[in-house]
Amino acid sequence: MSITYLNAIREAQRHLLETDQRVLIYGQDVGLFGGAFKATKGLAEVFPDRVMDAPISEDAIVGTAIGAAIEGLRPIVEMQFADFSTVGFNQIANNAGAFFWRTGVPVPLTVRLPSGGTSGGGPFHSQSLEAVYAHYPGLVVMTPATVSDAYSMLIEAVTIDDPVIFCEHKYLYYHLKADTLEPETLPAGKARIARTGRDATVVTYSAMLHEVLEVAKELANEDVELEIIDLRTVKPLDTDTVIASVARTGRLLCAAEAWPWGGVSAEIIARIANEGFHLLDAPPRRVNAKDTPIPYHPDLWSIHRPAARSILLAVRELLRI
Amino acid sequence: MSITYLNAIREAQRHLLETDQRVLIYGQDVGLFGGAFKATKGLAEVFPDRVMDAPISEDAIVGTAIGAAIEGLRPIVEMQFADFSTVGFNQIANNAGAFFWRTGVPVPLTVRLPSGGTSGGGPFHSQSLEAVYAHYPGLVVMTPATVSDAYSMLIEAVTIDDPVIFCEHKYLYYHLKADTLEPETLPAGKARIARTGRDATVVTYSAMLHEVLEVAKELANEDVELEIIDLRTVKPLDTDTVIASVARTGRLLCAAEAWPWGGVSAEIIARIANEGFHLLDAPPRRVNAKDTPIPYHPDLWSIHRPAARSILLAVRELLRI
Amino acid sequence: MQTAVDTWTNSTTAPTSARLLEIFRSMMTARLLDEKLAALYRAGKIHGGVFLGKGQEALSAALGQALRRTDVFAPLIRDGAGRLAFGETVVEALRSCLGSPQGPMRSRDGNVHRGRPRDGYLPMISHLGAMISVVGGMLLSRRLRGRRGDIGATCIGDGGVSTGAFHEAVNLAAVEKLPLVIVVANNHYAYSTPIEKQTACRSLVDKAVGYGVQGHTADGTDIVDCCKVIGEAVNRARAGEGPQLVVAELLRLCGHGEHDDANYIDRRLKETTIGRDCLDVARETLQERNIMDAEAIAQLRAEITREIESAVQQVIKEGGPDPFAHDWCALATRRLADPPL
Amino acid sequence: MQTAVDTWTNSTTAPTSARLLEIFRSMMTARLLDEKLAALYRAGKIHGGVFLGKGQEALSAALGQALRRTDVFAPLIRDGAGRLAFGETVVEALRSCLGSPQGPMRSRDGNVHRGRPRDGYLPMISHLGAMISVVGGMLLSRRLRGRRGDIGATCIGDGGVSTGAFHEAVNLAAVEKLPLVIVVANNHYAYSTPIEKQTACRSLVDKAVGYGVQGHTADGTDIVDCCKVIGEAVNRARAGEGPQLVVAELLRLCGHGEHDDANYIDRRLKETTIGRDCLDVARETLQERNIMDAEAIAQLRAEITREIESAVQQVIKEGGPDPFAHDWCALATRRLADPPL
Ligand SMILES: Cc1ncc(C[n+]2csc(CCOP(=O)(O)OP(=O)(O)O)c2C)c(N)n1
Ligand SMILES: Cc1ncc(C[n+]2csc(CCOP(=O)(O)OP(=O)(O)O)c2C)c(N)n1
Ligand SMILES: [Mg+2]
Ligand SMILES: [Mg+2]
Repeated sequence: MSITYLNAIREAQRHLLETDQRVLIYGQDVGLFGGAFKATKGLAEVFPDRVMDAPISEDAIVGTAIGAAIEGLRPIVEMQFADFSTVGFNQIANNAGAFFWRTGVPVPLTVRLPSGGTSGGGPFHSQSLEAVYAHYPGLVVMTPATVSDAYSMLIEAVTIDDPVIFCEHKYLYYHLKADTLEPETLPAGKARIARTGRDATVVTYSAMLHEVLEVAKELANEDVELEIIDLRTVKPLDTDTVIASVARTGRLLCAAEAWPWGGVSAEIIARIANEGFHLLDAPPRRVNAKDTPIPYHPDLWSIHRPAARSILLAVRELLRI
Repeated sequence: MSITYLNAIREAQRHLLETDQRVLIYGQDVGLFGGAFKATKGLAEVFPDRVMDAPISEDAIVGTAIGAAIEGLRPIVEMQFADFSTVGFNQIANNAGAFFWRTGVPVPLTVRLPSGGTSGGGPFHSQSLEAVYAHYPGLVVMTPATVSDAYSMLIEAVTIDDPVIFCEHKYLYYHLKADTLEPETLPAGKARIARTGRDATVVTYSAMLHEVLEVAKELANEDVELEIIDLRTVKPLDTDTVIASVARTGRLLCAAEAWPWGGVSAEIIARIANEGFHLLDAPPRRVNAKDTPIPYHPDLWSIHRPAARSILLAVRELLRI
Repeated sequence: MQTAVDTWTNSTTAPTSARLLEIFRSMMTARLLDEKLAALYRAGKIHGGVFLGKGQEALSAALGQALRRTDVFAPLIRDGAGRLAFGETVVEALRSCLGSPQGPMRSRDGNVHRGRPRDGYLPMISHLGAMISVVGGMLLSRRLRGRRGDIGATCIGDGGVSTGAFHEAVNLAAVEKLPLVIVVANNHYAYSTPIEKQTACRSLVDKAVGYGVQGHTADGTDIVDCCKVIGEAVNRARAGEGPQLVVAELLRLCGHGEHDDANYIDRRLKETTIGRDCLDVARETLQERNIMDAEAIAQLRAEITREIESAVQQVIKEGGPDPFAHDWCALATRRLADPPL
Repeated sequence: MQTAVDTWTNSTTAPTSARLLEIFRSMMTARLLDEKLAALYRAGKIHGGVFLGKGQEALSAALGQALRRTDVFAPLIRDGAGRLAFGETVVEALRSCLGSPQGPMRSRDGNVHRGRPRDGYLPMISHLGAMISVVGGMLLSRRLRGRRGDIGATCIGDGGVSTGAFHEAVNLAAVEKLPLVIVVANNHYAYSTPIEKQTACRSLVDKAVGYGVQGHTADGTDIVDCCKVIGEAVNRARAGEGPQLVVAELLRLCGHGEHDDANYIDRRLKETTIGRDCLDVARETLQERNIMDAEAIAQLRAEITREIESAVQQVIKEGGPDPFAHDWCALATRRLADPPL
């Protein structure tokens, strides 16, 4: 058996619908059509009342899900693309994000954001918005990088009593496969050491994990061993795991697909520079997308985003090799 | 004569309307009423066609201004509160921000965001959103801290061919006064050394500058001299000025009113940790608001935001004094 | 009415004396409480602002009174009267406005941003229109869980109707045929902006047909008309006829907030029927109908004044929050809170 | 039509043969270009997606043709025909879709997100409804600068009407009485979502009265009706009568994108008038009216096919961008660009 990242997301939702009557899926075309990416395919047939098509109204979709969550349901909103969540931004950031703190009533809402770049996606079907949501208080932001995490973390997201922004990567949907769905035992908020190494720590998440793993493989040939941390959740950030790793390696690189200004990389570096300053043997670095909209042409796109090649360069500079 | 920060913003707009036929002010209640904060008071009387009341439609207000800017006007949009710009977020971030890059046609649009906390403002009338806008490519983000900057930078914002997010601080509106309106000679993108010192560099902007100045005064009594940098623009960030200062002081603290995750403080520290690592004699630190919505009660609010008192503590820790 | 919308309804069900009395009491309490809040604001005891409902009490109270305690209610800025009619106590209102830690918002939020979601009473966020879809979601949830018979009600102004949030939420409610009553208080101004700068339609109720919902209009200054029209809308929603859009004409007889003298309001408008003070109209109505005489009204007024005064004393005595003991965690799941930076 | 909206208009101005011919040419070109784009996509030459306008060419081309080159046009996903009628060349369309650096979007954006703002031809962002207010702003700007006589036109689908952006922009245009024509292509589906899940109104044109704008409906499959109704709306907008909302009924005769087989579309709908292929209807009309005979049509088709083939050859030969020489600066003001991190 081979299961894709996308299958994992669908199976997680199936499992949730089966085991928890409070789970509701709401979004454009998620019903019989199964969603733009087929992440809900086959679910409306089995759970016709709890897999609902929505109008093109992101603000009201999120508002509706907030209302349902307040009343005790566990709604999962599918945005058709992460990029369109900007239209529902106010409801997510200001209504969902502040509700528990203001009222003491939890809003167990999960917003699935099909995120990140794919070839030909262009400026408005490629965005990675984890930093925008992480900046606002009251939200948990997840960025699964593996098939197992896509499955386990989505299930966990729905059980969490707070609004969770679930950034699933579109590039991984079909490209990433696993043989089995191993239930993940690490809880939300804990990073995973995806590879151990002694020479430098590379902190990453989502699709970039796989680029970094490639770099590590290549450098292993030169007897350079990277330690790779997959953050899994970007808010909260598991600073402890990163610091412990930097304590071993003395060097830190952050690689993320999002824009640089105020992104996950900046936040990680700010924390490690503060809490782990004396552990660092070299200036901490980051590799991010370029600070422009995401280009349409595949050749521009593959330069705009970080990839094994540009990450390798940065690691070499970090290690002066 | 004594001129407030708010007066300066009004006078800048008057000057712009007088000297540039292309300037248009658009926003809720900005016409004869003069705006919720009176930042446009008296302008509609003189320029009835170019100071226009808008419906409660932030998305369409920004979209309209984008259209006007494409056609060669120089619109200034007043949001009634920065917090409400979340409803116009998509137009600002995705339409205005990407337009020049996509088409080569500039969008000389200024969005004025009455920002920051005031006593009793509460969760939705107190936000500082500079980081959210700075994360997106294609936008310039200004955060004036002085009366002169409020004046000069707003004039400069309107002459810039790109969308400028102008974060003006509501607390400074009435509290900050100057004797004269000295035209500022520093261009956008350049930080100002607001105070020279040898012991530590404190990087800040907007209302926090005045808290930091207070701390510096207090510490001067103990023969501790802080160097204070007022960023003025947070995108672009004037890393050079900060690095040059850290080269002198060896220590860095960032103080900002916004939430911590991915904020200006994180971005500054990430840059200095990278580019000025060997200049640092101690771990760089930051002081930000707490990571919760902004509280309504004045006593909670004054603890939630950074202030002279909490900044002083952080400086002492930074200097181990 | 000017439109030919065939969903137009005008019930003639006469409201009972008991209902009118309840509504009147909430109106009077709201008016006196507003005056007290304004005084507290001017005395510097309330920071930020106070937003008053003067002139809109009949409409607001009629709505609050028409709801059952199991319904959902999301009031807006000028709904002090409706909040009271829906069950809020004067003490609770004051606790929120004064930022008491014993209020439902526990000093964290205040003034009009107050509620108790567990009791179906939603605290607005400031962004106009944002609560409508939240009410819709609560109703959808109840339907899914098989809980029938409850309705939801929410309020908006003539300005709030221009928000995208309003549009999306009303449309969604119509598609799902939710039992939602949307009451538009058309006070002809949004802050200083007159309705001509807000919409080009002849009447806001003309929007009903475009959403496929039923539309109603009411004279917002007349307690009886408000009571009838809202009663009718509430009944229809409860009967499963889908969303009901009620548009009431009135004026705000005060500033946008206590800081605003509202001198932008057209004098001529004030002299029309919609410029009447609904509290005066209600008083006359109650007297005409022999529900209450002048003396009883004066007594009621005195009684409410005492209630408010003692509530103010109590809430001020309760004191403010202890910021150093405050729990600064924005998440229900504490273990997922980022450590303080 | 079912509504009693008194802004209802139905002109009987007969379109001239010349206009029909121009429209027909754009329709045919769009159809053939779409087929070519679909083939290029399937061959892996176009990444991301292609979004086709099959079945919507009459409506779209009628709009593009009715505009002057000085007007503003903001087409949407299915407006290949309107783009051509407004003056876009086949080469330019292909350059955008193939991501050529010589196209107006210079490889940075592509497929339906193309335009030349300086020529009044706006490139959509993906977020539905977002361009309407931008067109409004351009019109406002022209009015302020005393440039009269231009109008703006923009397109949206039955799904896009549910966006807050649509609502705010149409309302604002109505308030400012802008010369804006909004054409709603009601193809009864938004991606897979049928219109009953999108709106509860009986006809989308019923929204006109709620905005205080004039409403029109058209048979989107009939070149003559599209031409007449849109001509009328354009004339009224140009005459200063404010925004015009045109709702055309039709079906999309293809998938949402080339990847989609559209098997969700109700078969029975396909068998009604709106399921007709507007290109067939146009062909018949032209023949009936003796504007073109079958042979001339076949010739035209061959000619267009050759044009497209040679354009494809040219654009493919022009090649893609050089990513290493690319200018990665998102600002017009270069000195304000943050240094690369
Ligand atoms: C989205 C949004 N934009 C702006 C504001 C600022 N604001 C608060 S009340 C108000 C006027 C509201 O007018 P209306 O809806 O007519 O209600 P009224 O005050 O007349 O009761 C405005 C503009 C807001 N709260 N939300
Ligand atoms: C705000 C927003 N939400 C979601 C989408 C994704 N999306 C693209 S096209 C489409 C369906 C559009 O339907 P309709 O408006 O009826 O136009 P049609 O495709 O039928 O021509 C959707 C949901 C989007 N582009 N913008
Ligand atoms: Mg109003
Ligand atoms: Mg459609």
